[in-house]
Amino acid sequence: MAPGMVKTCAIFFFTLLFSLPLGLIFTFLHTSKNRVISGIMHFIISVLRGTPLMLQLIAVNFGPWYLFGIETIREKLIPVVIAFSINYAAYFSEIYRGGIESIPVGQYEGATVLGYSKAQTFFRIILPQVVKTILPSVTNEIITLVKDTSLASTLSYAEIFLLSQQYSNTIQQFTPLLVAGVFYYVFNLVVTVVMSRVEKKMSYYKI
Amino acid sequence: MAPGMVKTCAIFFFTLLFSLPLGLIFTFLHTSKNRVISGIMHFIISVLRGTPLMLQLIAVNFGPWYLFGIETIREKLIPVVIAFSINYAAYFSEIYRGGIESIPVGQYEGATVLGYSKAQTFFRIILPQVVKTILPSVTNEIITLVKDTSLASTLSYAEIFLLSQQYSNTIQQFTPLLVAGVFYYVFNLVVTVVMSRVEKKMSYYKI
Amino acid sequence: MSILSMSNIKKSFGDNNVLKDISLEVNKGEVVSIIGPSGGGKSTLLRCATLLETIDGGCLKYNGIPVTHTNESGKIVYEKNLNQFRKIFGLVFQNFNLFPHFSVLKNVIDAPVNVLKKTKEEAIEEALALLKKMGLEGKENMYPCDLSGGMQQRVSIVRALAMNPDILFFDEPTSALDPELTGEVLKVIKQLADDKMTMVIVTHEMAFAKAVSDRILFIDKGLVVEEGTPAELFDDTKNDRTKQFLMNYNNI
Amino acid sequence: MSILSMSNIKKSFGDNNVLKDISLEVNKGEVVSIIGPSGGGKSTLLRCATLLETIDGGCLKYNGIPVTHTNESGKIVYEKNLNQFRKIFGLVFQNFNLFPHFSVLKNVIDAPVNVLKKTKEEAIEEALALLKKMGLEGKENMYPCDLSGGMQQRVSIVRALAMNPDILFFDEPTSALDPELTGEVLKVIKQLADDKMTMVIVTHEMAFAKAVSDRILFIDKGLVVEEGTPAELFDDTKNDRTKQFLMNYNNI
Amino acid sequence: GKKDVKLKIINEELGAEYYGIAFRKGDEETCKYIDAAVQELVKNGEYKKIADKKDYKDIVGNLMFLAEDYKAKEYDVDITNAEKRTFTIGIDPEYPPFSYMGDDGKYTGFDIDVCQAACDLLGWEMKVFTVDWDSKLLQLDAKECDCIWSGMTIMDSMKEQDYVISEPYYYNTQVLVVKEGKGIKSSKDLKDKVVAVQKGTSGASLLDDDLKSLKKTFKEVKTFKSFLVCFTELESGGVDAVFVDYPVAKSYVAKKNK
Ligand SMILES: Nc1ncnc2c1ncn2[C@@H]1O[C@H](COP(=O)(O)OP(=O)(O)OP(=O)(O)O)[C@@H](O)[C@H]1O
Ligand SMILES: Nc1ncnc2c1ncn2[C@@H]1O[C@H](COP(=O)(O)OP(=O)(O)OP(=O)(O)O)[C@@H](O)[C@H]1O
Ligand SMILES: [Mg+2]
Ligand SMILES: [Mg+2]
Repeated sequence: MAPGMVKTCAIFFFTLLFSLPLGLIFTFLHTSKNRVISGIMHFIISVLRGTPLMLQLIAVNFGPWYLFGIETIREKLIPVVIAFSINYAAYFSEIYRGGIESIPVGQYEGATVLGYSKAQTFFRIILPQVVKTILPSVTNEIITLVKDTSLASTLSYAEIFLLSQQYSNTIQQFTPLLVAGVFYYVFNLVVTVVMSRVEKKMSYYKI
Repeated sequence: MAPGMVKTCAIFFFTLLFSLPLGLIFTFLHTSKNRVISGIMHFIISVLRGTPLMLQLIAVNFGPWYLFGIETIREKLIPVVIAFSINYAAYFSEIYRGGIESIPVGQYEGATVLGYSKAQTFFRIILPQVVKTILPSVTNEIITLVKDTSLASTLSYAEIFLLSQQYSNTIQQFTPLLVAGVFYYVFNLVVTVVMSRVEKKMSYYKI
Repeated sequence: MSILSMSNIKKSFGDNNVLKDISLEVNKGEVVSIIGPSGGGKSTLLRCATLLETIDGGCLKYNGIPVTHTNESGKIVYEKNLNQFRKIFGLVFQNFNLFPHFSVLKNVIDAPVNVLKKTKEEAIEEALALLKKMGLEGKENMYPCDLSGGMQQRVSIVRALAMNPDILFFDEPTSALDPELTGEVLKVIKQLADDKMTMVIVTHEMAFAKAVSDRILFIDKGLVVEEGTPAELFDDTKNDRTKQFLMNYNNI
Repeated sequence: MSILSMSNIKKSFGDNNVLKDISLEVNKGEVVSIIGPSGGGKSTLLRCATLLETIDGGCLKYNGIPVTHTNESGKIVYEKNLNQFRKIFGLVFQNFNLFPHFSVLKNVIDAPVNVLKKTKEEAIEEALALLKKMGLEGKENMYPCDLSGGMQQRVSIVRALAMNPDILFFDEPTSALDPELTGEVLKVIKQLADDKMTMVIVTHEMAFAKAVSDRILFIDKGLVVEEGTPAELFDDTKNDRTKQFLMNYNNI
Repeated sequence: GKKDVKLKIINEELGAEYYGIAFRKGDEETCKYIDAAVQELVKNGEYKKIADKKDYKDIVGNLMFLAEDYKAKEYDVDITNAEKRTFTIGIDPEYPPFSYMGDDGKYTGFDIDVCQAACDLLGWEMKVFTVDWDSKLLQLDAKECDCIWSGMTIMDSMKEQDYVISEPYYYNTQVLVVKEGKGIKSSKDLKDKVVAVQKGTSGASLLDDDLKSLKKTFKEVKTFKSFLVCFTELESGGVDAVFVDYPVAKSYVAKKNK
């Protein structure tokens, strides 16, 4: 089942890699002053958050074919990572938005009075504080992501859940699924430990 | 696909019905002064939160058979609701715990000095305030629950996702899945509206 | 007989000996103020008196009845039924600790009804009278969040009074208030003093302490540094630490 | 020529006319205090002066240069480049608004380096000198959360001073502080006054306002009710509203 | 474009096999009753009536040629005197014409019709239970249903594991479905190509077993949960061929190429 683990990890890392920055772009669009842009983004985010990821996986996989007759991609890691990244970006963008809104207006005012530009204010003063405040929520999402990787089995992407299910049907025993369960649990323990290290690293100051 | 919608709603309502109070029991056990009890509860909660619900569904369904040779139940609503309720109780219990911890110690002290008993303090003073503070988190979980009902398809429980998948085989088109997507989205809109009504109802006071 | 008697009270948090040896007697109708620098142990003393903290040494009595006794091995043991003592005193907190989900009236009557088992009618009648006296007429159905800090504090005083205590403790009742709102709360406490309510008040309002108290304790580093009537303490300060502290207040 | 000149300033929030018609000139080296009841518009006035709020009427000038002008249709138009004016003034907030993720030193030097484009060395040198002067020597590497309120407020004063402003605004710089910590901040402001720093101070500390100001404005309901030297205002109060307000402070 | 895609079946009679009904280990009794009841249906012509239903016949043609074998058998049970019970038939609802979801949303199909008729004879109450095809035998073990009767291929492994298997009632082969115009004429042309199978089907296990050497020539075998996904992958270019039961292939290709 080792190749399954590797493939699960691949979903995990690529999804984080793409969804974290994509989420920030979503946030910018969502909080844009242009009503049309922010309205569309609001709808997209609500659909992404309001429908099962399983469905979104199928939609990303077959959507291009149904809508435009574009051939589907054979390497299923690609549609899997696309669907996951878009879905998770929606969640992250809501976390970012909450984080940004939680920064007291005094921080903006303090920076404005000192003559900081808008970009300087955002990247020097606001964002570093946002990162700290949203860490616990981000950790929660990452843990959910670890578990959600099992949904990639829908597209026959041979991650650990699919492999262990097939294997347990072959040997007519539960053990492979149990192994998969332990794998997810340990993976999440690692995530928790790493993230609490990061949180500790950021705890040199309090807000 | 109407019977599928009814069955999805059944999972939804029964899960809420059982997991909300069960979560409170989990919280009590988890915050118990008895180290053994709280340790065990801590582990159980971390496993429930750390492994995919799909796996837990399979475990609840086949576990009794594998471990004790007990016949599995044919009415799949039962194992589905059991697995969902236990899983969601773990999430709710963490929300409750956070909510209880967020109540300022002054509220306990205020009640103690006035001579309230422990039970009176919890049920008259603390719990009503906890309910208010945790509402947004509970709403989030409920939205996740709506989407998670699709996982019941793992046990061939004919909820809307499975039915629409089966029906798309009959008509050899993916349209039923789209209908399912709209169903989930609308369901979640309803949840959001209802919960924001409830929140508004509780907003007669601020903490 | 004194209502409150604390003798040789000791209290540590870990290695931090917050109260080293403090004794305090309060007689019926007396108003005692406690002043002193931050971290000196004033709040801790009040919390020990109101059974929110357990003492490590000494003896605590209400109306002559011991709340604690020292067992053979020198440990402090509390009485079983502490609620009988909680009926004797009331405490007004620095940040009010009103119950935000209850209306003003419910805040005041909830304990009398549920703890003292008064009838609701009786409790309401008494509550309305007290609220009126404290200038809160017509606010019964408002919620704490809709009141100014000064009003909230007055409600919390009414809440304590509604339990009909023999003695009332205040822990910096005005320090969470806007300066202009401070006056209204102090006026209410003064009124209680005029009514001969027995009170122990921790405060940073020197002028107020001077005006209202029968006796003032200056506490620093867990000890009573100086004690006396307002005149003795303010105008004839003996201790250097006290002098320095009072100067800090006067030179602004 | 006056550093700050505000003439006939008007400002509303919706239907709420917070500033009705306020004029204020501040000359070099002058210390002006603004007192008045809560909600009177003191903070709003300061926020208009520091460009945190836009005015609805009147004219704002720094060093004689207009920041706003009124266009043909009677609307207020602000200059394009507002940052040139932001270099002229500094603002010390009620709750400090230090940047929590920066050390004390970084809080002070970040704007000089990134806004004024000073070299880091120069900025550090000046910062250390200022920190020393304000009694914050050795605290450079601490984070705001590890400092007492009084120290935080002094750091925020240093942060403002490091931008080398011609005029410094304070909005109730001590009202978020514990009473005993108030003194240290007031001492620092006094020291700045002695150094002939031009300052506008909104405060509730009457004794302090009296001691430090060249001129005091009493503002209520968006208007200057009374204005004068401390002696004129405190000892020879003319207006009834002012009298009533000052009484509230004196009778505690 | 999407519309131009035409599919074709390559029938090399790979893995000739029989359909049968699987019962729980040791449950010979039930098997006998069902076999005897089916025999009676064949004899009285009921079976043929069902087999001749247009919906079924159009897809698979002759459903009768193994049915005649039933007539010769002897069963020592009295079907007119069976004990009353409920009989739960386990089906895969995505397997037309044997078992599938009808346009009215009800489960239907040849197997279900025959089962209903048999139960009527026996005086049993029939219930339909949908299994996860991948873990159907587990579910049978765990008594979630009393049989798997859903176009199920009889495999040697089932007999080895002591599942009770009925008389075979249908002869079947696995076929390959490919896109027209891609130059694939036989299984040999699938060298280094990607082939899809449905999870838990006999096609999937054949590739791991008798057809191992053929599988080795493929680039990859992908398993999907449903046939629809397999075929959609084929049409949209995700895979080059689908390895599937003949009736399924026939029904899908017929609809598609219409
Ligand atoms: N629950 C606690 N755990 C540990 N230390 C405590 C606790 N409560 C108080 N202390 C410590 O006890 C000492 C005295 O605190 P206390 O609150 O009694 O002082 P205070 O005189 O009321 O000061 P202030 O004027 O700031 O309210 C302080 O050093 C404080 O840190
Ligand atoms: N951003 C805003 N939006 C709407 N109303 C505001 C805003 N800021 C202030 N106000 C209103 O303007 C009025 C004056 O407020 P301001 O804060 O200037 O008073 P102040 O004199 O500083 O009072 P305080 O002593 O309490 O600080 C108040 O009625 C307040 O509610
Ligand atoms: Mg205290
Ligand atoms: Mg203000």
